[in-house]
Amino acid sequence: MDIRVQSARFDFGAEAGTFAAGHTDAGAVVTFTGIVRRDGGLARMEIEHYPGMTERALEKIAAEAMARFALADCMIVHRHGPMEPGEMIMMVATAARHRADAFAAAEFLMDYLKSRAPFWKKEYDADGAAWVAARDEDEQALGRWSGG
Amino acid sequence: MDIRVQSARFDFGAEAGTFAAGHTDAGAVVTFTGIVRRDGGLARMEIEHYPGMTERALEKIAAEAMARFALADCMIVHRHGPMEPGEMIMMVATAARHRADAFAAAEFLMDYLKSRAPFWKKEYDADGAAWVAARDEDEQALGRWSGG
Amino acid sequence: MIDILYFAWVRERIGLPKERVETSAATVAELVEELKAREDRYAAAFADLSALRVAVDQELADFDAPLAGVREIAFFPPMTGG
Amino acid sequence: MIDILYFAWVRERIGLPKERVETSAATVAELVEELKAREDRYAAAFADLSALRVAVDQELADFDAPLAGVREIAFFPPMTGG
Repeated sequence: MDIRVQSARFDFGAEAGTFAAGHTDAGAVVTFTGIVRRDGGLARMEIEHYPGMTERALEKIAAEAMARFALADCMIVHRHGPMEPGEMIMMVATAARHRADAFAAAEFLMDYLKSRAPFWKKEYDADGAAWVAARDEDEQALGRWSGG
Repeated sequence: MDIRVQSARFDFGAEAGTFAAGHTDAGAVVTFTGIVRRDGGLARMEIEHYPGMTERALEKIAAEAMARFALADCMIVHRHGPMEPGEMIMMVATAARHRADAFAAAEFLMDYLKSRAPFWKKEYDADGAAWVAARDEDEQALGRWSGG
Repeated sequence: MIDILYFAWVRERIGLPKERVETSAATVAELVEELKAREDRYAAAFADLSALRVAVDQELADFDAPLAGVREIAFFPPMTGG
Repeated sequence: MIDILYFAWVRERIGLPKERVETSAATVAELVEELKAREDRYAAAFADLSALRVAVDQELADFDAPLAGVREIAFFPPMTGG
Protein backbone atom coordinates (compact mmCIF):
# COMPACT_ATOMS: atom_id res chain seq x y z
CA MET A 1 0.00 0.00 0.00
CA ASP A 2 1.72 3.08 -1.32
CA ILE A 3 -0.08 6.25 -0.17
CA ARG A 4 1.24 9.65 -1.16
CA VAL A 5 -0.12 13.13 -0.45
CA GLN A 6 1.98 15.70 -2.24
CA SER A 7 1.94 19.06 -3.98
CA ALA A 8 4.46 17.92 -6.62
CA ARG A 9 3.32 16.72 -10.01
CA PHE A 10 3.57 13.00 -10.69
CA ASP A 11 4.04 11.02 -13.88
CA PHE A 12 0.88 8.94 -14.21
CA GLY A 13 2.25 6.71 -16.97
CA ALA A 14 5.45 5.95 -15.09
CA GLU A 15 3.53 5.27 -11.86
CA ALA A 16 1.01 3.02 -13.61
CA GLY A 17 3.77 1.13 -15.43
CA THR A 18 5.82 0.60 -12.28
CA PHE A 19 2.77 -0.51 -10.30
CA ALA A 20 1.73 -3.04 -12.96
CA ALA A 21 5.28 -4.34 -13.43
CA GLY A 22 5.51 -4.86 -9.68
CA HIS A 23 2.35 -6.99 -9.57
CA THR A 24 2.88 -9.61 -12.22
CA ASP A 25 1.73 -12.15 -9.63
CA ALA A 26 -1.72 -10.56 -9.64
CA GLY A 27 -2.92 -10.77 -13.24
CA ALA A 28 -5.27 -7.76 -13.28
CA VAL A 29 -4.38 -4.11 -12.74
CA VAL A 30 -6.86 -1.20 -12.84
CA THR A 31 -5.90 2.48 -12.65
CA PHE A 32 -7.88 5.68 -12.43
CA THR A 33 -6.50 9.16 -12.88
CA GLY A 34 -8.28 12.47 -12.48
CA ILE A 35 -7.19 15.42 -14.62
CA VAL A 36 -7.81 19.16 -14.27
CA ARG A 37 -10.10 19.52 -17.29
CA ARG A 38 -9.08 21.90 -20.05
CA ASP A 39 -12.51 23.35 -20.63
CA GLY A 40 -15.08 25.85 -19.43
CA GLY A 41 -12.61 28.68 -19.18
CA LEU A 42 -10.89 27.22 -16.11
CA ALA A 43 -7.62 29.07 -15.52
CA ARG A 44 -6.34 27.08 -12.58
CA MET A 45 -7.38 24.96 -9.62
CA GLU A 46 -6.25 24.95 -6.05
CA ILE A 47 -6.76 22.02 -3.72
CA GLU A 48 -6.80 22.59 0.02
CA HIS A 49 -6.39 19.65 2.37
CA TYR A 50 -6.19 18.82 6.07
CA PRO A 51 -2.59 17.77 6.78
CA GLY A 52 -2.54 14.85 9.15
CA MET A 53 -6.16 13.85 8.68
CA THR A 54 -5.63 13.45 4.93
CA GLU A 55 -2.95 10.81 5.34
CA ARG A 56 -5.01 9.02 8.01
CA ALA A 57 -8.12 9.06 5.82
CA LEU A 58 -6.26 7.69 2.79
CA GLU A 59 -4.57 4.95 4.84
CA LYS A 60 -7.96 3.98 6.24
CA ILE A 61 -9.64 3.96 2.83
CA ALA A 62 -6.84 1.84 1.35
CA ALA A 63 -6.89 -0.61 4.28
CA GLU A 64 -10.66 -0.90 3.93
CA ALA A 65 -10.26 -1.70 0.21
CA MET A 66 -7.66 -4.37 1.00
CA ALA A 67 -10.04 -5.90 3.57
CA ARG A 68 -13.14 -5.84 1.35
CA PHE A 69 -11.70 -7.09 -1.94
CA ALA A 70 -9.29 -9.86 -2.90
CA LEU A 71 -6.50 -7.40 -3.65
CA ALA A 72 -2.79 -8.01 -3.99
CA ASP A 73 -2.10 -4.29 -3.50
CA CYS A 74 -3.36 -0.78 -4.05
CA MET A 75 -1.87 2.68 -4.31
CA ILE A 76 -3.15 6.25 -4.00
CA VAL A 77 -1.41 9.45 -5.05
CA HIS A 78 -3.33 12.67 -4.34
CA ARG A 79 -2.02 16.17 -4.87
CA HIS A 80 -2.85 19.44 -3.12
CA GLY A 81 -1.96 23.04 -3.90
CA PRO A 82 -2.17 24.87 -7.23
CA MET A 83 -2.68 23.01 -10.52
CA GLU A 84 -3.02 24.03 -14.15
CA PRO A 85 -5.55 22.60 -16.62
CA GLY A 86 -4.22 19.35 -18.05
CA GLU A 87 -2.35 18.36 -14.89
CA MET A 88 -3.11 15.09 -13.12
CA ILE A 89 -4.80 15.64 -9.76
CA MET A 90 -4.64 12.14 -8.38
CA MET A 91 -4.50 8.46 -9.24
CA VAL A 92 -5.39 5.12 -7.74
CA ALA A 93 -4.19 1.70 -8.86
CA THR A 94 -5.36 -1.75 -7.77
CA ALA A 95 -3.91 -5.19 -8.43
CA ALA A 96 -5.88 -8.41 -8.03
CA ARG A 97 -6.09 -11.96 -9.29
CA HIS A 98 -9.43 -11.30 -10.95
CA ARG A 99 -10.58 -8.19 -12.77
CA ALA A 100 -13.85 -7.91 -10.83
CA ASP A 101 -11.93 -7.26 -7.60
CA ALA A 102 -9.50 -4.84 -9.24
CA PHE A 103 -12.35 -2.82 -10.79
CA ALA A 104 -14.56 -2.84 -7.68
CA ALA A 105 -11.69 -1.80 -5.41
CA ALA A 106 -10.69 1.08 -7.71
CA GLU A 107 -14.28 2.33 -7.80
CA PHE A 108 -14.57 1.93 -4.02
CA LEU A 109 -11.36 3.94 -3.50
CA MET A 110 -12.62 6.67 -5.82
CA ASP A 111 -16.05 6.88 -4.21
CA TYR A 112 -14.45 7.30 -0.79
CA LEU A 113 -11.79 9.73 -1.99
CA LYS A 114 -14.48 11.92 -3.56
CA SER A 115 -16.57 12.33 -0.43
CA ARG A 116 -14.60 11.17 2.60
CA ALA A 117 -11.03 12.40 2.17
CA PRO A 118 -10.44 15.97 3.37
CA PHE A 119 -9.72 17.73 0.08
CA TRP A 120 -11.51 20.83 -1.20
CA LYS A 121 -11.20 22.09 -4.77
CA LYS A 122 -11.32 25.77 -5.67
CA GLU A 123 -11.59 26.75 -9.32
CA TYR A 124 -10.32 30.03 -10.74
CA ASP A 125 -11.54 31.50 -14.01
CA ALA A 126 -11.69 34.96 -15.59
CA ASP A 127 -14.65 35.91 -13.35
CA GLY A 128 -13.03 34.92 -10.06
CA ALA A 129 -12.88 31.88 -7.83
CA ALA A 130 -15.41 29.37 -6.53
CA TRP A 131 -15.27 26.36 -4.25
CA VAL A 132 -16.41 23.25 -6.11
CA ALA A 133 -19.70 22.01 -4.67
CA ALA A 134 -19.99 18.38 -3.65
CA ARG A 135 -22.14 16.43 -6.11
CA ASP A 136 -25.18 14.51 -4.87
CA GLU A 137 -24.15 11.65 -7.18
CA ASP A 138 -20.85 11.34 -5.33
CA GLU A 139 -22.57 11.05 -1.97
CA GLN A 140 -25.06 8.56 -3.42
CA ALA A 141 -22.25 6.52 -4.97
CA LEU A 142 -21.08 5.65 -1.46
CA GLY A 143 -24.40 3.95 -0.77
CA ARG A 144 -23.57 1.00 -2.97
CA TRP A 145 -20.79 -0.12 -0.60
CA SER A 146 -22.78 0.01 2.61
CA GLY A 147 -24.28 -3.45 2.21
CA GLY A 148 -20.86 -5.12 2.43
CA MET B 1 -10.42 4.86 -30.99
CA ASP B 2 -7.03 3.21 -31.16
CA ILE B 3 -7.36 -0.56 -31.68
CA ARG B 4 -4.27 -2.71 -31.99
CA VAL B 5 -3.90 -6.46 -32.42
CA GLN B 6 -0.25 -7.40 -32.31
CA SER B 7 2.22 -10.08 -31.28
CA ALA B 8 4.80 -7.51 -30.15
CA ARG B 9 5.10 -6.54 -26.49
CA PHE B 10 3.80 -3.13 -25.51
CA ASP B 11 4.79 -0.72 -22.74
CA PHE B 12 1.67 -0.42 -20.57
CA GLY B 13 2.94 2.57 -18.58
CA ALA B 14 3.92 4.51 -21.69
CA GLU B 15 0.60 3.72 -23.39
CA ALA B 16 -1.42 4.68 -20.30
CA GLY B 17 0.54 7.90 -19.88
CA THR B 18 0.17 8.91 -23.51
CA PHE B 19 -3.54 8.11 -23.51
CA ALA B 20 -4.17 10.16 -20.36
CA ALA B 21 -2.03 13.08 -21.56
CA GLY B 22 -4.01 13.09 -24.79
CA HIS B 23 -7.36 13.37 -23.01
CA THR B 24 -6.94 16.26 -20.63
CA ASP B 25 -10.30 17.53 -21.91
CA ALA B 26 -11.99 14.50 -20.40
CA GLY B 27 -11.13 14.59 -16.69
CA ALA B 28 -11.33 10.87 -15.91
CA VAL B 29 -9.18 8.07 -17.34
CA VAL B 30 -9.49 4.37 -16.42
CA THR B 31 -7.11 1.65 -17.57
CA PHE B 32 -7.07 -2.11 -17.23
CA THR B 33 -4.17 -4.37 -18.05
CA GLY B 34 -4.03 -8.14 -17.96
CA ILE B 35 -0.76 -9.86 -17.11
CA VAL B 36 0.45 -13.45 -17.63
CA ARG B 37 0.52 -14.45 -13.96
CA ARG B 38 3.79 -15.61 -12.47
CA ASP B 39 2.35 -18.48 -10.47
CA GLY B 40 1.10 -22.05 -10.58
CA GLY B 41 4.13 -23.32 -12.42
CA LEU B 42 3.11 -21.65 -15.68
CA ALA B 43 6.06 -21.73 -18.09
CA ARG B 44 4.52 -19.78 -20.95
CA MET B 45 1.26 -18.90 -22.64
CA GLU B 46 0.27 -18.83 -26.27
CA ILE B 47 -2.70 -16.89 -27.57
CA GLU B 48 -4.31 -17.93 -30.84
CA HIS B 49 -6.62 -15.53 -32.62
CA TYR B 50 -8.74 -15.25 -35.77
CA PRO B 51 -7.03 -12.69 -38.03
CA GLY B 52 -9.63 -10.49 -39.66
CA MET B 53 -12.45 -11.32 -37.29
CA THR B 54 -10.39 -10.20 -34.30
CA GLU B 55 -9.97 -6.67 -35.62
CA ARG B 56 -13.64 -6.51 -36.61
CA ALA B 57 -14.74 -7.74 -33.20
CA LEU B 58 -12.57 -5.23 -31.33
CA GLU B 59 -13.73 -2.33 -33.53
CA LYS B 60 -17.32 -3.34 -32.89
CA ILE B 61 -16.82 -3.67 -29.13
CA ALA B 62 -15.11 -0.25 -28.97
CA ALA B 63 -17.81 1.41 -31.10
CA GLU B 64 -20.47 -0.12 -28.86
CA ALA B 65 -18.71 1.28 -25.76
CA MET B 66 -18.56 4.74 -27.36
CA ALA B 67 -22.29 4.54 -28.14
CA ARG B 68 -23.36 3.29 -24.71
CA PHE B 69 -21.29 5.53 -22.46
CA ALA B 70 -20.43 9.24 -22.46
CA LEU B 71 -16.85 8.56 -23.56
CA ALA B 72 -14.33 10.96 -25.05
CA ASP B 73 -12.27 8.04 -26.34
CA CYS B 74 -11.18 4.46 -25.73
CA MET B 75 -8.31 2.24 -26.75
CA ILE B 76 -7.64 -1.50 -26.89
CA VAL B 77 -4.31 -3.26 -27.32
CA HIS B 78 -4.47 -7.09 -27.42
CA ARG B 79 -1.57 -9.40 -28.12
CA HIS B 80 -1.46 -12.85 -29.68
CA GLY B 81 1.33 -15.41 -29.98
CA PRO B 82 3.74 -16.62 -27.30
CA MET B 83 4.11 -14.82 -23.96
CA GLU B 84 6.20 -15.34 -20.85
CA PRO B 85 4.94 -14.98 -17.25
CA GLY B 86 5.02 -11.33 -16.24
CA GLU B 87 4.29 -10.01 -19.73
CA MET B 88 1.29 -7.80 -20.38
CA ILE B 89 -1.36 -9.59 -22.48
CA MET B 90 -3.63 -6.67 -23.24
CA MET B 91 -4.90 -3.32 -22.03
CA VAL B 92 -7.91 -1.07 -22.41
CA ALA B 93 -8.16 2.62 -21.56
CA THR B 94 -11.21 4.86 -21.43
CA ALA B 95 -11.54 8.63 -21.09
CA ALA B 96 -14.72 10.38 -19.99
CA ARG B 97 -15.96 13.52 -18.31
CA HIS B 98 -17.19 11.53 -15.30
CA ARG B 99 -15.58 8.56 -13.62
CA ALA B 100 -18.75 6.45 -13.67
CA ASP B 101 -18.69 6.38 -17.48
CA ALA B 102 -14.95 5.71 -17.65
CA PHE B 103 -15.23 2.79 -15.19
CA ALA B 104 -18.37 1.29 -16.72
CA ALA B 105 -16.95 1.48 -20.25
CA ALA B 106 -13.69 -0.19 -19.21
CA GLU B 107 -15.60 -3.01 -17.50
CA PHE B 108 -17.88 -3.34 -20.52
CA LEU B 109 -14.88 -3.58 -22.86
CA MET B 110 -13.28 -6.22 -20.64
CA ASP B 111 -16.45 -8.30 -20.34
CA TYR B 112 -16.82 -8.37 -24.12
CA LEU B 113 -13.12 -9.00 -24.76
CA LYS B 114 -13.19 -11.98 -22.39
CA SER B 115 -16.07 -13.79 -24.08
CA ARG B 116 -16.75 -12.26 -27.50
CA ALA B 117 -13.37 -11.52 -29.09
CA PRO B 118 -11.82 -14.48 -30.93
CA PHE B 119 -8.79 -15.18 -28.75
CA TRP B 120 -7.92 -18.53 -27.18
CA LYS B 121 -5.30 -18.97 -24.47
CA LYS B 122 -3.14 -22.07 -24.16
CA GLU B 123 -1.03 -22.53 -21.06
CA TYR B 124 2.20 -24.55 -20.95
CA ASP B 125 3.67 -25.94 -17.76
CA ALA B 126 6.04 -28.78 -16.85
CA ASP B 127 3.27 -31.34 -17.42
CA GLY B 128 2.30 -30.19 -20.88
CA ALA B 129 -0.19 -27.79 -22.43
CA ALA B 130 -3.88 -27.06 -21.90
CA TRP B 131 -6.41 -24.70 -23.47
CA VAL B 132 -7.80 -22.32 -20.88
CA ALA B 133 -11.48 -23.07 -20.28
CA ALA B 134 -13.97 -20.23 -20.50
CA ARG B 135 -15.20 -19.22 -17.03
CA ASP B 136 -18.92 -19.23 -16.30
CA GLU B 137 -18.44 -15.94 -14.44
CA ASP B 138 -17.15 -14.33 -17.62
CA GLU B 139 -20.21 -15.40 -19.59
CA GLN B 140 -22.48 -14.26 -16.74
CA ALA B 141 -20.69 -10.90 -16.54
CA LEU B 142 -22.04 -10.08 -20.00
CA GLY B 143 -25.58 -10.33 -18.70
CA ARG B 144 -25.33 -7.08 -16.80
CA TRP B 145 -25.07 -5.09 -20.04
CA SER B 146 -28.04 -6.62 -21.83
CA GLY B 147 -30.60 -4.31 -20.25
CA GLY B 148 -29.02 -1.25 -21.90
CA MET C 1 -17.31 -23.52 -52.23
CA ILE C 2 -16.95 -22.35 -48.69
CA ASP C 3 -13.88 -21.81 -46.49
CA ILE C 4 -14.00 -23.52 -43.10
CA LEU C 5 -11.61 -22.40 -40.36
CA TYR C 6 -10.87 -24.18 -37.09
CA PHE C 7 -9.30 -22.66 -34.00
CA ALA C 8 -7.80 -23.80 -30.68
CA TRP C 9 -8.63 -27.41 -29.74
CA VAL C 10 -11.07 -27.74 -32.63
CA ARG C 11 -8.16 -27.09 -34.99
CA GLU C 12 -5.97 -29.56 -33.10
CA ARG C 13 -8.64 -32.27 -33.03
CA ILE C 14 -9.46 -31.97 -36.72
CA GLY C 15 -5.80 -31.59 -37.57
CA LEU C 16 -5.92 -28.60 -39.87
CA PRO C 17 -6.55 -24.86 -39.56
CA LYS C 18 -8.54 -24.36 -42.75
CA GLU C 19 -10.11 -26.20 -45.63
CA ARG C 20 -12.30 -25.43 -48.61
CA VAL C 21 -15.38 -27.59 -49.05
CA GLU C 22 -18.14 -28.03 -51.58
CA THR C 23 -21.44 -28.25 -49.76
CA SER C 24 -25.15 -28.14 -50.43
CA ALA C 25 -25.95 -27.67 -46.74
CA ALA C 26 -28.55 -24.97 -46.12
CA THR C 27 -27.45 -24.15 -42.55
CA VAL C 28 -24.40 -24.35 -40.32
CA ALA C 29 -25.97 -27.30 -38.51
CA GLU C 30 -26.38 -29.19 -41.77
CA LEU C 31 -22.75 -28.49 -42.66
CA VAL C 32 -21.71 -29.87 -39.26
CA GLU C 33 -23.67 -33.06 -39.99
CA GLU C 34 -21.88 -33.42 -43.34
CA LEU C 35 -18.50 -32.96 -41.67
CA LYS C 36 -19.28 -35.43 -38.85
CA ALA C 37 -20.18 -38.08 -41.44
CA ARG C 38 -16.78 -37.73 -43.09
CA GLU C 39 -14.31 -39.00 -40.51
CA ASP C 40 -13.99 -39.83 -36.86
CA ARG C 41 -11.88 -36.77 -36.08
CA TYR C 42 -14.74 -34.53 -37.26
CA ALA C 43 -17.27 -36.57 -35.34
CA ALA C 44 -15.05 -36.17 -32.25
CA ALA C 45 -14.58 -32.42 -32.71
CA PHE C 46 -18.31 -31.80 -33.21
CA ALA C 47 -19.57 -34.32 -30.65
CA ASP C 48 -20.82 -31.63 -28.25
CA LEU C 49 -22.05 -28.51 -30.04
CA SER C 50 -22.71 -26.76 -26.73
CA ALA C 51 -18.92 -26.64 -26.30
CA LEU C 52 -18.50 -24.93 -29.67
CA ARG C 53 -19.06 -21.49 -31.13
CA VAL C 54 -19.46 -20.58 -34.77
CA ALA C 55 -18.72 -17.47 -36.80
CA VAL C 56 -20.30 -16.85 -40.20
CA ASP C 57 -18.29 -14.45 -42.36
CA GLN C 58 -16.42 -13.34 -39.23
CA GLU C 59 -19.51 -12.59 -37.15
CA LEU C 60 -20.66 -14.78 -34.26
CA ALA C 61 -23.72 -16.74 -35.33
CA ASP C 62 -26.02 -19.60 -34.30
CA PHE C 63 -25.85 -23.14 -35.62
CA ASP C 64 -29.12 -22.62 -37.46
CA ALA C 65 -27.68 -19.71 -39.47
CA PRO C 66 -28.26 -20.09 -43.23
CA LEU C 67 -25.28 -20.68 -45.53
CA ALA C 68 -26.62 -18.96 -48.69
CA GLY C 69 -24.02 -16.48 -49.92
CA VAL C 70 -21.62 -17.24 -47.07
CA ARG C 71 -17.90 -17.35 -47.88
CA GLU C 72 -16.32 -18.29 -44.56
CA ILE C 73 -17.37 -20.36 -41.55
CA ALA C 74 -15.25 -20.77 -38.42
CA PHE C 75 -15.62 -23.24 -35.58
CA PHE C 76 -13.94 -22.77 -32.20
CA PRO C 77 -14.38 -23.23 -28.46
CA PRO C 78 -15.73 -20.42 -26.22
CA MET C 79 -13.35 -17.48 -26.42
CA THR C 80 -10.87 -16.69 -23.67
CA GLY C 81 -9.51 -13.24 -24.45
CA GLY C 82 -8.69 -10.38 -22.14
CA MET D 1 -8.16 24.14 25.58
CA ILE D 2 -9.08 22.79 22.20
CA ASP D 3 -7.71 23.50 18.71
CA ILE D 4 -10.32 24.43 16.14
CA LEU D 5 -9.42 24.23 12.45
CA TYR D 6 -11.40 25.67 9.53
CA PHE D 7 -11.08 24.67 5.89
CA ALA D 8 -12.20 25.92 2.48
CA TRP D 9 -15.06 28.48 2.59
CA VAL D 10 -15.51 28.00 6.33
CA ARG D 11 -11.93 29.19 6.79
CA GLU D 12 -12.53 32.10 4.43
CA ARG D 13 -15.79 33.13 6.09
CA ILE D 14 -14.39 33.00 9.60
CA GLY D 15 -11.16 34.57 8.43
CA LEU D 16 -8.63 32.28 10.04
CA PRO D 17 -7.39 28.71 9.56
CA LYS D 18 -6.99 27.78 13.21
CA GLU D 19 -7.58 29.00 16.72
CA ARG D 20 -7.28 27.68 20.23
CA VAL D 21 -10.32 28.11 22.49
CA GLU D 22 -11.25 27.51 26.08
CA THR D 23 -14.62 25.84 26.21
CA SER D 24 -16.88 24.02 28.61
CA ALA D 25 -19.10 22.70 25.81
CA ALA D 26 -19.95 19.03 26.18
CA THR D 27 -20.55 18.34 22.49
CA VAL D 28 -19.56 19.68 19.09
CA ALA D 29 -23.05 21.19 18.74
CA GLU D 30 -22.63 23.11 22.00
CA LEU D 31 -19.23 24.37 20.83
CA VAL D 32 -20.86 25.58 17.61
CA GLU D 33 -23.46 27.49 19.65
CA GLU D 34 -20.67 29.16 21.68
CA LEU D 35 -18.85 30.17 18.48
CA LYS D 36 -22.03 31.49 16.82
CA ALA D 37 -22.68 33.71 19.85
CA ARG D 38 -19.26 35.31 19.50
CA GLU D 39 -19.40 37.26 16.26
CA ASP D 40 -21.41 37.59 13.05
CA ARG D 41 -18.76 35.88 10.93
CA TYR D 42 -19.13 32.73 13.06
CA ALA D 43 -22.90 32.97 12.96
CA ALA D 44 -22.69 33.26 9.16
CA ALA D 45 -20.28 30.33 8.79
CA PHE D 46 -22.38 28.06 11.01
CA ALA D 47 -25.81 29.23 9.81
CA ASP D 48 -26.58 25.96 8.02
CA LEU D 49 -25.05 22.95 9.72
CA SER D 50 -26.33 20.62 6.97
CA ALA D 51 -23.77 22.32 4.68
CA LEU D 52 -20.95 21.53 7.12
CA ARG D 53 -18.95 18.51 8.15
CA VAL D 54 -16.96 18.04 11.34
CA ALA D 55 -13.89 16.01 12.26
CA VAL D 56 -13.02 15.20 15.87
CA ASP D 57 -9.34 14.41 16.37
CA GLN D 58 -9.01 13.93 12.61
CA GLU D 59 -11.89 11.48 12.26
CA LEU D 60 -15.24 12.38 10.68
CA ALA D 61 -17.87 12.74 13.40
CA ASP D 62 -21.41 13.94 14.06
CA PHE D 63 -22.36 17.25 15.63
CA ASP D 64 -23.54 15.44 18.75
CA ALA D 65 -20.08 13.94 19.33
CA PRO D 66 -18.79 14.51 22.91
CA LEU D 67 -15.81 16.80 23.46
CA ALA D 68 -14.36 15.14 26.56
CA GLY D 69 -10.65 14.47 25.99
CA VAL D 70 -10.73 15.89 22.47
CA ARG D 71 -7.69 17.89 21.29
CA GLU D 72 -8.70 18.99 17.80
CA ILE D 73 -11.96 19.84 16.06
CA ALA D 74 -12.21 20.78 12.38
CA PHE D 75 -15.13 22.33 10.49
CA PHE D 76 -15.36 22.26 6.71
CA PRO D 77 -17.78 21.89 3.78
CA PRO D 78 -18.49 18.50 2.15
CA MET D 79 -15.24 17.17 0.72
CA THR D 80 -14.47 17.29 -2.98
CA GLY D 81 -11.43 15.10 -3.48
CA GLY D 82 -10.62 12.69 -6.28
